[in-house]
Amino acid sequence: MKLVTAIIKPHKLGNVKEALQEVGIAGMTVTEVKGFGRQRGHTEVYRGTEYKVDFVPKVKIEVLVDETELSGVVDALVASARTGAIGDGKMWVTQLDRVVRIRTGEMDTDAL
Amino acid sequence: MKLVTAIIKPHKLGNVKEALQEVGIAGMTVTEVKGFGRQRGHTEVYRGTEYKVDFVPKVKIEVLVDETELSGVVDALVASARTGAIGDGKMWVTQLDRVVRIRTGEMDTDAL
Amino acid sequence: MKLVTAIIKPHKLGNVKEALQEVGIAGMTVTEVKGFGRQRGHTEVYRGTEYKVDFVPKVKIEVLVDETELSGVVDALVASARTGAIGDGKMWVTQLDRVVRIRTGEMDTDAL
Amino acid sequence: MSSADIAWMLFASALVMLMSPGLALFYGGMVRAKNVLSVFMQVFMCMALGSILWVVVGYSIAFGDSMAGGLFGDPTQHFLLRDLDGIDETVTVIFQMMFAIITPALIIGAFAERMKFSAFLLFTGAWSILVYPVVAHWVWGGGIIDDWFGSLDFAGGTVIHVNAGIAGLVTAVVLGKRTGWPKTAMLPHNLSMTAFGAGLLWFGWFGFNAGSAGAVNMQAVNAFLVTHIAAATASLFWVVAEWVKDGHPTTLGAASGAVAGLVGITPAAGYVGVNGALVIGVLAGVLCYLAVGLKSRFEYDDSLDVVGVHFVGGLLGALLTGFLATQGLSGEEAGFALFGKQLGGVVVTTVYSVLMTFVILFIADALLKGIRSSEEDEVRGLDLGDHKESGYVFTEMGG
Amino acid sequence: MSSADIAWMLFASALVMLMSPGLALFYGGMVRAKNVLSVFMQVFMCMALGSILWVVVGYSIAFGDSMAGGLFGDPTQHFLLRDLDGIDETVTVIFQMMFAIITPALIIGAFAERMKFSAFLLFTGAWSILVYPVVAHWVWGGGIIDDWFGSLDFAGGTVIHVNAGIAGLVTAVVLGKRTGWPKTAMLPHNLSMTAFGAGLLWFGWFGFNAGSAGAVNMQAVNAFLVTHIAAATASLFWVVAEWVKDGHPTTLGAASGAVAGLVGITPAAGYVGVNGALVIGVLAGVLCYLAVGLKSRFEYDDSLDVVGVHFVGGLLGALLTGFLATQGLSGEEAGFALFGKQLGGVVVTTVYSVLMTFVILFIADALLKGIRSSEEDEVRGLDLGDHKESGYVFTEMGG
Amino acid sequence: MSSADIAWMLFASALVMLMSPGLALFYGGMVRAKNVLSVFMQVFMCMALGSILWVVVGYSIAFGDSMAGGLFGDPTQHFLLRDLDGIDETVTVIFQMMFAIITPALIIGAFAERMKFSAFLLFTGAWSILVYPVVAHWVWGGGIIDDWFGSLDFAGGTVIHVNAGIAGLVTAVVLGKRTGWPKTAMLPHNLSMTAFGAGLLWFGWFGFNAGSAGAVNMQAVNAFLVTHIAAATASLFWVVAEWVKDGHPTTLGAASGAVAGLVGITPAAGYVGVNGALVIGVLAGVLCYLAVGLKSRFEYDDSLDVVGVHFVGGLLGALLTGFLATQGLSGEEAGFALFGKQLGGVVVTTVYSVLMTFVILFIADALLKGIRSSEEDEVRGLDLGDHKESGYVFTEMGG
Ligand SMILES: Nc1ncnc2c1ncn2[C@@H]1O[C@H](COP(=O)(O)OP(=O)(O)O)[C@@H](O)[C@H]1O
Ligand SMILES: Nc1ncnc2c1ncn2[C@@H]1O[C@H](COP(=O)(O)OP(=O)(O)O)[C@@H](O)[C@H]1O
Ligand SMILES: Nc1ncnc2c1ncn2[C@@H]1O[C@H](COP(=O)(O)OP(=O)(O)O)[C@@H](O)[C@H]1O
Repeated sequence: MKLVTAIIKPHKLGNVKEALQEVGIAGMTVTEVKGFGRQRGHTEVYRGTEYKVDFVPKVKIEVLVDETELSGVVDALVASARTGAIGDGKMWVTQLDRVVRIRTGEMDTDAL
Repeated sequence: MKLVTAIIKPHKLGNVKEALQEVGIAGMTVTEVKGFGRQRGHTEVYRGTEYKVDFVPKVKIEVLVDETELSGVVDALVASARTGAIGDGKMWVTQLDRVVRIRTGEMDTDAL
Repeated sequence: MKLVTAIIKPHKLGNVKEALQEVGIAGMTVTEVKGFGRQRGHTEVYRGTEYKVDFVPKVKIEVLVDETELSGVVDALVASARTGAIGDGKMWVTQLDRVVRIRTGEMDTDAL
Repeated sequence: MSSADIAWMLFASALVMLMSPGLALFYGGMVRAKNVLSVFMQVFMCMALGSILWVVVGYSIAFGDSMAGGLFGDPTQHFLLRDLDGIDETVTVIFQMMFAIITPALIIGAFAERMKFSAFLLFTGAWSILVYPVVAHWVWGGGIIDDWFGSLDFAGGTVIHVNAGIAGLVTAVVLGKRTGWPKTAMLPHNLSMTAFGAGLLWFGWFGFNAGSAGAVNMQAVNAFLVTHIAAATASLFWVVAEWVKDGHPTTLGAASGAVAGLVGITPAAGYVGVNGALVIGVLAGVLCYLAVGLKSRFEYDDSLDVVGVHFVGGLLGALLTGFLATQGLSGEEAGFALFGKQLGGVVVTTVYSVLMTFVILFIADALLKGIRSSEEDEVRGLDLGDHKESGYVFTEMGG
Repeated sequence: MSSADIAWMLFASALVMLMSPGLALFYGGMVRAKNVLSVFMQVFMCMALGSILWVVVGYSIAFGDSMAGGLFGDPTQHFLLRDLDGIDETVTVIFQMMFAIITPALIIGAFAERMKFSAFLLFTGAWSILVYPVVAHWVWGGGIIDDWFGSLDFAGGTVIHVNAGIAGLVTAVVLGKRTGWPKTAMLPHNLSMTAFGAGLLWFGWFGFNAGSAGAVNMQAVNAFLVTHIAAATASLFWVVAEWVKDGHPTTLGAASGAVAGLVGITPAAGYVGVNGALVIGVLAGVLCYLAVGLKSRFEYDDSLDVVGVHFVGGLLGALLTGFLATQGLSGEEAGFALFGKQLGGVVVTTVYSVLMTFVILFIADALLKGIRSSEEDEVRGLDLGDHKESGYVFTEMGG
Repeated sequence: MSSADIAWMLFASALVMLMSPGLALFYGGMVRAKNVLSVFMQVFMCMALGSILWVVVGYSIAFGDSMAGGLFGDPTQHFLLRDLDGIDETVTVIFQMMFAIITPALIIGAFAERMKFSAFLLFTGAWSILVYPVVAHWVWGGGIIDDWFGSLDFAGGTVIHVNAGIAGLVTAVVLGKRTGWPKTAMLPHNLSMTAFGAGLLWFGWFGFNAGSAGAVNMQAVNAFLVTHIAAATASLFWVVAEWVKDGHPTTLGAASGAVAGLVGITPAAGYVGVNGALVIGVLAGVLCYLAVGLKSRFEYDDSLDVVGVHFVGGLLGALLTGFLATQGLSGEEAGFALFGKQLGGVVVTTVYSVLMTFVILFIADALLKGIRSSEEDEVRGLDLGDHKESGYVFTEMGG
């Protein structure tokens, strides 16, 4: 079992959701986060002083997948989240020991 | 060292917290998230048009545990978060390389 | 590739960001979370009844790093997040299978 | 009425109308975020339904010719406001309509976060016909309280606050506690909303109390002054009391204290002077603060403290008027005799309000197969449960 | 004017001024969080720029001596408010200025969330000179609508709501749909803000309608009463209508319904009685609710329903005045003849407003190389895009 | 006073009272979320404590018979408002009480986010006795400023804005900068709250300025008109100035500009006409905008720009009155002679306010072992630190 995590631009969420559904993903979990990276926030002048806003709003997506689905999911995700502009975000994959569906107690592949 | 992550229904948080305390867990970290899965959100009619609200509020729990505590924690968590209705959520376990308590620099089991 | 995750006190975020930049980290992702641990929240008296507020605001930081950078990052992070008072938080390290930069499709070390 | 009087009364009426949105803020900020809209919706429905019922029969019941020995005014006399006596009576209809709206709205705080919307509508509709205008008739329309006791109630300490406050207690008890209360903290979700609401209530209360003089005169000016003083004093003393007892002064205390002072001065505003206002302010601040603590002791879940603030504050004001009224302003001599009259009015109102509130809830329960929200709706909040809306949408991931 | 009249008119003027901040809340709560400040900013600029333009030429165009056969008032006659006729005319200038502010502000709802701020300023400035005061002149200043038809428009059903409502439709169509609409839900981000805004509009509308009597008299008192009744009734009936049709009663419905009722009664407030107000209230509540549904049918993206509420509500009120006006209050006999006069006023206003709004947008588009925000600004929100500000900063990680 | 005058003054008093909640919104929206309640609490305490002190001695000090050669009014003369001269003086007590509340409340903006609540209470209490009513006596009660210079100060440009503004500077300097300022951005957490607050201040200011005529007359009408024009103009010009200088027009600018214009017109409202109002509006908008930038240059942390808006705006208005007053309205000839009188009033007020504010802070510091919040309280916010409350609870995980 793998966990695919991605940090994306907020307005790409709809796109990514559709793309993942197309490759057969039935669920995902989404968190609002702030990102710091090459893409910097806007500068603001507040009351005469300039400030740099370092943190940019991003969305984090977590998707549990079976090994067999992994490469399809990764490709769909990267393709659907890309704008080509700086700040598109990162994606990473983690190996999991176990996955459980809380409602039924089903494990691993059955839990998805 | 293991990290147990669970996505649960928000109103189950109190329950889960108590259950984990009973099996001896001294800490946890909680995040508000939105879940997308078999359980769908309500439909809204807004100004005459129907919308499906796909994302449902969920709570994510992260608990660092020692290998020896793992199965007790998993069982307690799954039992206390279950309602039996669709949307109860997922739980997964990740292997960690290292855990540090920031205040003291203590490592791994001592860090919990 | 490693993922360094830390739960810290919110007002230490500025410090930590600077410390990480100094050791050459170009990005990070930050989430608001609530922590439950040895440090307890304040008690409130609301309308004549006492309540314990268990969850304390914390900030979660996630940093993707190359193996070679790992120890520098861990040290910088722990040092910059420390106040010495209870509730300073935890830090943990996870092994990753893969990292992708969404904008370019670059992988692993190149993706950072 | 002179032109100046009419201008003044329209101004006062507008201010009293604004108290309803003010109350929505005051109460809305105190509930949990998932129920904020249910509170706004209920207050709006008091404005909408309450006004219509007032026009149809409420005004007639309250101010029509007494029937059945002073039990109520002739309900058909001014049906749809026919046969009003010129501009003066039209102004009275308007001013009093705003009172008829806000009184049932006050009760909302007691049953907040757990009553079905349909049950709320039925309850409020019935209460707006069977309770409020009846008691108003008794005190102000020449009905039995006026007849038997001649109680003084300048702007509605008894008619409005005792009446609504005790009805709140009944609804809280009948509906039962919110799931989790009192173990779980059910903290206000937006206290600046609540504090601003209190400020707006304070503003509107000038219309409420000073407008109750019915004209621009010394009584109106006095009422304006003492209203302000009582609010200020009670706000300060509530804060001081909680600082001493709980260890910290709170914004919620300052806001609640102001409202408690306003409630306390309501029956007395035309009759007491500066000193009386200070006494009422100090006592309303301290005693209402203490009264609010009783709900955890006696385990009735009066969600937003309608009993502690409105019933206790109204009672206090009504009874203290017996001792603090100055003859120059009220034409009555303060003392045990006047106190007795005041007590009479309060007791009759309390008994009737308790009884009728029970009866209405009982019937609503039967008609609607339950008046309490399902546990599911309570857990996810009445905003989604009853109205399919969310109070706050800060991100674009949806509800 | 007597002293009481002046006091009353200043009071009414202050209330109408407050409607603009009220509108900012009403609209601001309905947009997405990322655009809330753009709405507040636009309303503030209507207050700022609109007032200055009124002082410079607007008042003269509306109320100066008719020129060109009643097409407009002499624009230089009261340049910078010179040559006013004493205290009475000064009071009129003040009261009418508040109307001149709020009318263009109403249009904001139609093009919300996608117009460039510079384009907004240019549009609003031009519209405040070329459209509003001209139509005001036609109806109230002795211009062509008054001349040709003698239409009744007590407080601006035609001059304000039909006029702004149809201009809203034009702006919505010209600008095009918001990116994603109607597939993506663009839900209100803060409905208690919207509901409170509606409460404040209701409060201010007492000044708007009852102040339009120009004095403290029976017409003012009547206008106050029927304004309240129509608002209450329309609020209730909108909620009932949506409950029946969509399955749940909403806070947004209660708030929108109240505003629809207020719009509907505006042209009629001095002319109809209680029964007329109830009729207008029921129809405004139900029909405006249905009208709002048309935008998804016809696919024009009127973001906050200016057309459904203001155009339809204003139209309804203006036309119904033809049948519901009572002779005692209006001096006119209700019926088809009066209905014809009303229709005339509405048609002329609609045609002119559509035309001029198109022309102004066209010119603005040419001058500014586009009037629509860039897609980037639309996605991240106009608050950051145009104003480099964020509506809400709840954490200290910054924007 | 005629009935109409009394109705008008009560109306004006209610409006001025509402400015305090309006100020709580205006300031509350500008602080960080963790301090929003501390601001509301402080404003409420100005209303509570300030009113009581006014009743006890404040009114006497301000308007009692001059003692010590015009240094203050006899403090015991109207102790607890005894011996008032009928309805007229009672009305004056009420109206002036609202001024006595808001003046110390204005200072809050300068020391926001870092003063201990106990220190705030002590400071505000002392300032409400030793500074405000004394200066009010000097200007309006026949005291030394009136005596020496005969300065014109229609509604309190000097007594209120210069006085509070410069006191703000002293508190900001004495308390020191907020931890992290100016390196860290301390952005407003809720700008629609601030903008709505500005709208409410604008509304209330009609009572403030037009009520200062003390009757319904041409001066009141004029004050109403020029108040509105100055607010509108300053709002627009602040926005234009920042657009030119910083590259973007902001909501905070529009709101601050309106307030700056209102401050600027305050001393002049009864004395200048439309043209004067436009001049004051333009200058207040541009100069206050520039003045606000000075704090980063000179590194005093005036959290919410009390100095830039109130001191500078008040100064500007007071001095410009010297040149812009029209003889018809003020009975004085504009020019350097009048300017001199104005300058005298401003200088004396500034010197006294600076001195006394220092002294009070010094004593408070000694009595309370420090007036500044602990760093821990500052970091987690004064809401939790002083009041054990949180402004916003959107989820049910608790504080
Ligand atoms: N080293 C990192 N660790 C964790 N998250 C990162 C890291 N670098 C970037 N991110 C996340 O990815 C987002 C985009 O990164 P950025 O460097 O701005 O653009 P890009 O990935 O297109 O080069 C950041 O806002 C942040 O959330
Ligand atoms: N594949 C997945 N990856 C990540 N999170 C998931 C996945 N599937 C479900 N979830 C999370 O679990 C929650 C519950 O899932 P759902 O399918 O609705 O119910 P159940 O687990 O009871 O079948 C979702 O709301 C989502 O947060
Ligand atoms: N077992 C755990 N699993 C996950 N997070 C934890 C765990 N224990 C503590 N934390 C997180 O670390 C924070 C600090 O922990 P706490 O026990 O209060 O202090 P300390 O780490 O200084 O002993 C907590 O608020 C929580 O967010």
